[in-house]
Amino acid sequence: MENKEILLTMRKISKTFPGVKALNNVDFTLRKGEIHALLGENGAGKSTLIKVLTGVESMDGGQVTLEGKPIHVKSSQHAQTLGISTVYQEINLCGNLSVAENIFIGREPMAYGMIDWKMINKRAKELLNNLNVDIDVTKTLDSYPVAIQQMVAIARALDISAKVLILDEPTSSLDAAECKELFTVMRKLCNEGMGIIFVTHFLDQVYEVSDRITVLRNGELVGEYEAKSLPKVELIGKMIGKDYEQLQQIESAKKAHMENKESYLTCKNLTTEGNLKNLDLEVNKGEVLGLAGLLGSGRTETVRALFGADKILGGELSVKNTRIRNNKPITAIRKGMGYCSEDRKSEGIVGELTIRENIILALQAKKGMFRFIGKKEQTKISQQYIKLLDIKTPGCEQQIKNLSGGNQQKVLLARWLATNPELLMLDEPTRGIDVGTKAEIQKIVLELAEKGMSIIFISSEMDEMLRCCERMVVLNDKKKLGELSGNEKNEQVIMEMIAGGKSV
Amino acid sequence: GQQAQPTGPDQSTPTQSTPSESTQPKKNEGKLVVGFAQIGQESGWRDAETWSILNAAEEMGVDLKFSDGQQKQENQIKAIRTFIQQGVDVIGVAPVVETGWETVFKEAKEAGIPIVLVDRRAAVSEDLYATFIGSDFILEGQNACKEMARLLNGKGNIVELQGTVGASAATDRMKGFAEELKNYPDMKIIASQSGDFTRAKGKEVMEAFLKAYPGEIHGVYAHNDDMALGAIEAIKDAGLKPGVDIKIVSIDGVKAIFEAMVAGEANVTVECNPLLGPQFFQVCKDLKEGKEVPKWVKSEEGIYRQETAAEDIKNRKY
Amino acid sequence: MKKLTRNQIFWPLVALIVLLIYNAFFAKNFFKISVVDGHLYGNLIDILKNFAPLALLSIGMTLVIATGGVDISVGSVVAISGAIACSIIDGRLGIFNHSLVSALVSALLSGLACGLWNGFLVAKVKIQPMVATLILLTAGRGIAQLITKGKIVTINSAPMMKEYYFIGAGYLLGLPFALYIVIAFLFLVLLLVKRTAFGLFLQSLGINSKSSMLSGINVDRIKLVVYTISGFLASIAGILISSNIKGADCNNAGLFIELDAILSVAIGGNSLNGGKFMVQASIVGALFVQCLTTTVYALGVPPEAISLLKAIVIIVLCLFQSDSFRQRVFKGFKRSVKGADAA
Amino acid sequence: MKKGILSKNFQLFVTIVLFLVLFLAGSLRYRGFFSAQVFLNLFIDNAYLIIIAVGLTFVLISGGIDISVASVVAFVGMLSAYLLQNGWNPYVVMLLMLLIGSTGGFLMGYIIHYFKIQPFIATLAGQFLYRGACFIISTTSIIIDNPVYTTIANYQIKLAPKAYISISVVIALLVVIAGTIMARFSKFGRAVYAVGGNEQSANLMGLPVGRIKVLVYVLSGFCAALGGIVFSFYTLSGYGLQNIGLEMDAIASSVIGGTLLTGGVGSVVGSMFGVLIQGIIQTIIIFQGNLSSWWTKVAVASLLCLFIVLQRIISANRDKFKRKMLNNA
Ligand SMILES: Nc1ncnc2c1ncn2[C@@H]1O[C@H](COP(=O)(O)OP(=O)(O)OP(=O)(O)O)[C@@H](O)[C@H]1O
Ligand SMILES: Nc1ncnc2c1ncn2[C@@H]1O[C@H](COP(=O)(O)OP(=O)(O)OP(=O)(O)O)[C@@H](O)[C@H]1O
Ligand SMILES: [Mg+2]
Ligand SMILES: [Mg+2]
Repeated sequence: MENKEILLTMRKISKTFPGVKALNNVDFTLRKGEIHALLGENGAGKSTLIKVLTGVESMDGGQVTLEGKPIHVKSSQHAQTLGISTVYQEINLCGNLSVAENIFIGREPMAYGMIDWKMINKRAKELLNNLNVDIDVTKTLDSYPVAIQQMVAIARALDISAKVLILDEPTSSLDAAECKELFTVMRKLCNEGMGIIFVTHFLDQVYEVSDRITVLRNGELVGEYEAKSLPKVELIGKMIGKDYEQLQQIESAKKAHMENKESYLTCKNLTTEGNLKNLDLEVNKGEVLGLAGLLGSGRTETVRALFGADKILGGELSVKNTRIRNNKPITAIRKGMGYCSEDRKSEGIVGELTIRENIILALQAKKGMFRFIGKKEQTKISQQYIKLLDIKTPGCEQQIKNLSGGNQQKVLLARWLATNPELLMLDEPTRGIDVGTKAEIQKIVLELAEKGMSIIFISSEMDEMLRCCERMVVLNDKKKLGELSGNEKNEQVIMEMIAGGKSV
Repeated sequence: GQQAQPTGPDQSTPTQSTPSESTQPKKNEGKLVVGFAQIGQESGWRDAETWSILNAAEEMGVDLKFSDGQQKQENQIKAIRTFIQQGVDVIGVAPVVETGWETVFKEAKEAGIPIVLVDRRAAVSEDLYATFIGSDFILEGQNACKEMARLLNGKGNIVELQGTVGASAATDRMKGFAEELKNYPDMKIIASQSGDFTRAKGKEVMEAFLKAYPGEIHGVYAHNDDMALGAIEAIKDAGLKPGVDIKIVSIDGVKAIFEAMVAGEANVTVECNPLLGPQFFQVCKDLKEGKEVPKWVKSEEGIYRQETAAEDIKNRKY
Repeated sequence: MKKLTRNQIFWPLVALIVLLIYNAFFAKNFFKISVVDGHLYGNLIDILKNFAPLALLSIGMTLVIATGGVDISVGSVVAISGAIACSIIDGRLGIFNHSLVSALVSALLSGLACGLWNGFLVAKVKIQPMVATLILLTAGRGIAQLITKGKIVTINSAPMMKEYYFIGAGYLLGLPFALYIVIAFLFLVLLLVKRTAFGLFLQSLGINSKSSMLSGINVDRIKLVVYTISGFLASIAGILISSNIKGADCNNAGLFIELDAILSVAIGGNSLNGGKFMVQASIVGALFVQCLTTTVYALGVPPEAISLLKAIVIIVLCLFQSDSFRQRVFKGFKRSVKGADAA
Repeated sequence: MKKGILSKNFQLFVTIVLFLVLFLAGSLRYRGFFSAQVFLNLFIDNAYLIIIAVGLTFVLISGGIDISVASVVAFVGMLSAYLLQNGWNPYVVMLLMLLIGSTGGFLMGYIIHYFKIQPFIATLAGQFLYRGACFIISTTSIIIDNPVYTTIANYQIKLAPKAYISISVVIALLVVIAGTIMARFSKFGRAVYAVGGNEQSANLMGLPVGRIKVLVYVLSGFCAALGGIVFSFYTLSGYGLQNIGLEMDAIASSVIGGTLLTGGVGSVVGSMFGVLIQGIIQTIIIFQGNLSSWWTKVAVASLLCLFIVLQRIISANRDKFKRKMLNNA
């Protein structure tokens, strides 16, 4: 493995944003035919390194060579012509175009001087089929959920015949099966001699596919390692800079409560705009309820309906035994609910507003326009959550769009925690969050439940679900298959349940 | 020399092309059908003209198809095309601009419908329209200048409030005044600015003039009464007496300026008669009956002064 | 220093000051202020008086634009409100004859109604703002003419004329009364924006309306309110304009003033795509626009060259406000200085 | 497959149906309305507007706006009239006009993209600039009597004994066809949609965003100039006050035809129908024949409002509508 040819080097790369030293003399080396994991905590500088490499951000200092020749990448377009193909962390596609077009735009096959649509649609379908995604590629991209969009972005990057492929957290909203497909393709491309940079917070995946690991911390290089020779615990240590024990604590925290079963929310026979069919659901006070299911099974739609973001077409919904009609987000919030959406870019952050404003937004809406929270109070609240969730930022007056992906996610969590809800619905709350913080968040979730808050938890990571949830509702094809609680819930059972449900 | 157009050879076809429409009105011989393409409703003067036409149509029992062009030539052209489709007997137009009527007038001619120009001229060859009814903007400007000279005894500084830049009324009224001004070597225009024919702008511009030329202005020449009315307010705000300290001459003759003259705040208005309705329909009738009509039917105009304003205002209809 | 130049209001103020300095040199008597009839009198005072309607409109326009919309109907609302007020003062409407109070109240109500209508189309029917307000832009002038039967209403001889004239052209403590109205509304709107969460919600929904809705902001209602405010302020502008000329000119009152209002907002450094905004900066923008107009008159620029001049001023001004332009130019400048040094 | 086409172009479908409804309503109400020539006059009288709207549609799809087009038309008319009067070759004049329009568009696009000047403001400046330039040439209108121009202007292409179109209509239709092909089947066209959908993403996907944004304004300037030439066929003159407010007509047409002003959505054919709808509203009002100035305004606005609201309601209930269609089928 050592004698693999060097494909790309980055030497002494530095980048400073106002108030933040995002990269400080970072070195990085990529070889031909390897999968190289780039790891680090949220805000460590991974995405910045990638953006510098692909010319999205200019670097303050350093050198890049590709196949031995020094290069100065001016724009992402330039990067593409140099043979660097990238999937950025936030999905960067055009929602108004069709799926097929998103894959091929800029490199459309032509026939008789005109775009060959038949060809595009056919090939797009094939490409997605390779990743085991079977959808109508002529529909617009924004009619699909984040996970599909992510697959489309990957399909696009894979099809660009490149020397270097960069994947910045491509798996953050994919589930196990899809990851598997992706990894197969990645390995195949490696064997053809491509070099792949792979960013993720799922350490299991790191060990599953990558040959080498580079770890960043606080914008500085920690080191480059052979994946085989670096045990997981040690890796985590290198990433967070201290020893790692939180995971154990969670297990113990969870055992504590189980008994009191006062119902907080019930819905019967719910049918929604989002195609949910006849759903019965009960959420008790102080419990963590998990929604399990595959992509498109209707988990997101369930919580959206409870929160009033989707119209309810039939059935009834009651909170604390009072029926709710004409549910709207603000009604739900006033009733004590909170909903942290899975799509943080388009349904979460308000980019140009500051962290402070983003955090207090829902709380302010809950209080109403005229009970204005003074600026001092706002700062206090946001400081508190920046500390609690360890949000990495020079200050709370920073625009949220300048934060790293994981830190944005934390701000959104803070937004809902600040409203102090009775029922908190978390749709993929740990998406793009590093291991350390993930454990921290899980802990917070359990502590809140302890204090009597009900929580609906959705995550593509079965592990996390099993660790946090007392009870699980399994969904498939927009229908409820059943419920599991206590010891009966484990991954095996759930998968079987879904498989069984499908055949029925 | 525009006879040899491609449409020339098949001149007869378009005439035949609307047989049902154009013969139908002719069946009920008695009723005259007239299409009138008005410019719009940009001023009190125009309103009076519209009113006069609508009124006269009713009195004379004419079937009038009226279209308001909203100040746009395109709209007027569309209206004329539509009138042709509807097969009216005569089409009247108050052209918003002089040029650009060649094509559509030709179409009307081919359809055998005579065109009557009202109050503004169009730059087309004489065979394309039957007659022009109206006045002469240049003459108005000249008259205004003569009046100003009378008021200032041929000596003094004048500021000019122009109409909308590019509007033919503004251009010609400016031209007429300037031409006549040559005869009075001691009078000169010290400042000239567009007030867009509106009171608000007239006032704003006059305010600025009063500050730029304190005590130097002896007369105001406004291209329409509305701007003069605005200027009067500005002069009052400056602590001066309009009509006395600064003489005011304007054009149009709307009622409000008569009121100002009665109050002694304005001096002269040169009238441009908008009440063309009766004259217009008389011409239309004559045309339908195949009578000869002169190429220019002049409208009656007058000059009204402060001294007689109190009497004149009683007869004002608009 | 850097902090200062980053402040949104910095560049508009610089532009205004540059224009005034220019006038100090080239426009005769521009800064001369005297006392006439017990009030201050001079070009600067005129600017403060004449900018009032535009300032009010630009306040409303700023809020509307912050939500990512635009209101191009304000000019027509100006015409409607002026038509109603003057018709009542003149006593030709048949109701509330000659009553100043009912004239003002009816005019303001008409503005509210127009604003509500726009807001309804945008927020409830979900028509795109520019087209939704285009409907009232077209219809509004028609409605105004309908009220006055197409005539220009002149209230020179109406009983309450003096009082009505005072609103738009009178003086209080030596300064134009209209200026006080602008200050009052600026204060009120700032209060609303800074002392309630309205400003926050407005920006939030202008930047990302989906997120805002999911955070519990009643997006539709805020849009409705914003268009209503804009309509209301337009009706006040209508009163000021008609009062200043003692009459209602439905065809010309506020014609194309929406462009000036949008221009003021942009000169104030606000993004026309919505989001962050600063009402004070728009006011400075409006002041600049009016100052430019008065300058043009004072300098005696030939009328046919005014558009050209305006275009050039706008381009130069916007270029200097643009960060990337300054960077490029100054970089080039620095480079050339360096080159000169080397040589 | 057919269903797919219907659902993708649903808004366009609704627009066309509503257009036909308007035409039918006019035909039932007014004598002489239902004739081929009335229909063809819609094209003859609006050819220039169709051309302008096509160019503008690209700008709007890219997420920008161009409010200078009306002034370009006036300026082109003015300058060509002036040059023709001075004995210039008409074809040279036409080429020059197209060049000027495109260059103006290029300059506006350049400062919009590279100096981050807001499109509305940059093109507002352009509007003032062109308009001002008209009056520098002349404050009065100038007649065009060049034989080439008059020949083109008066030439009638007979479709049937009772129906003809002008050369301008042919030009307009060619522009619509070219525009449609460009929007649907060219890399540039698709990139415009991408930029309008999400500029940042388009950039990250490696599209030359800057070039596209500039080109869009060049295209709009070109179309406006071409529209200006066609308009000078229409009026055979140049006049500085011509077409004030035309940009709003063009924008409204485009929006009626389904363009989103926020960018990313729209079609050239839709914009053409948008123009025709405004044209037919105008025709109905002229046929009505007794509307005063103010009722004209109110009527135009009401018809427009009615139309847009209907279109909105039908499109918003599109799912219900589709379900019904499916049930019926
Ligand atoms: N445009 C910007 N302006 C200011 N600061 C920025 C900007 N972009 C990134 N940063 C800062 O740079 C640091 C590194 O961010 P980066 O996005 O590279 O982190 P990351 O390692 O990708 O984290 P994550 O795992 O959360 O995606 C963060 O502290 C972030 O706040
Ligand atoms: N694999 C898929 N193939 C086709 N359509 C899908 C697929 N996955 C999701 N969708 C579409 O996405 C829409 C939203 O699904 P939803 O977000 O409710 O799923 P979910 O259970 O929350 O899953 P996840 O959040 O993991 O995507 C569904 O209406 C469905 O049409
Ligand atoms: Mg990142
Ligand atoms: Mg989901």
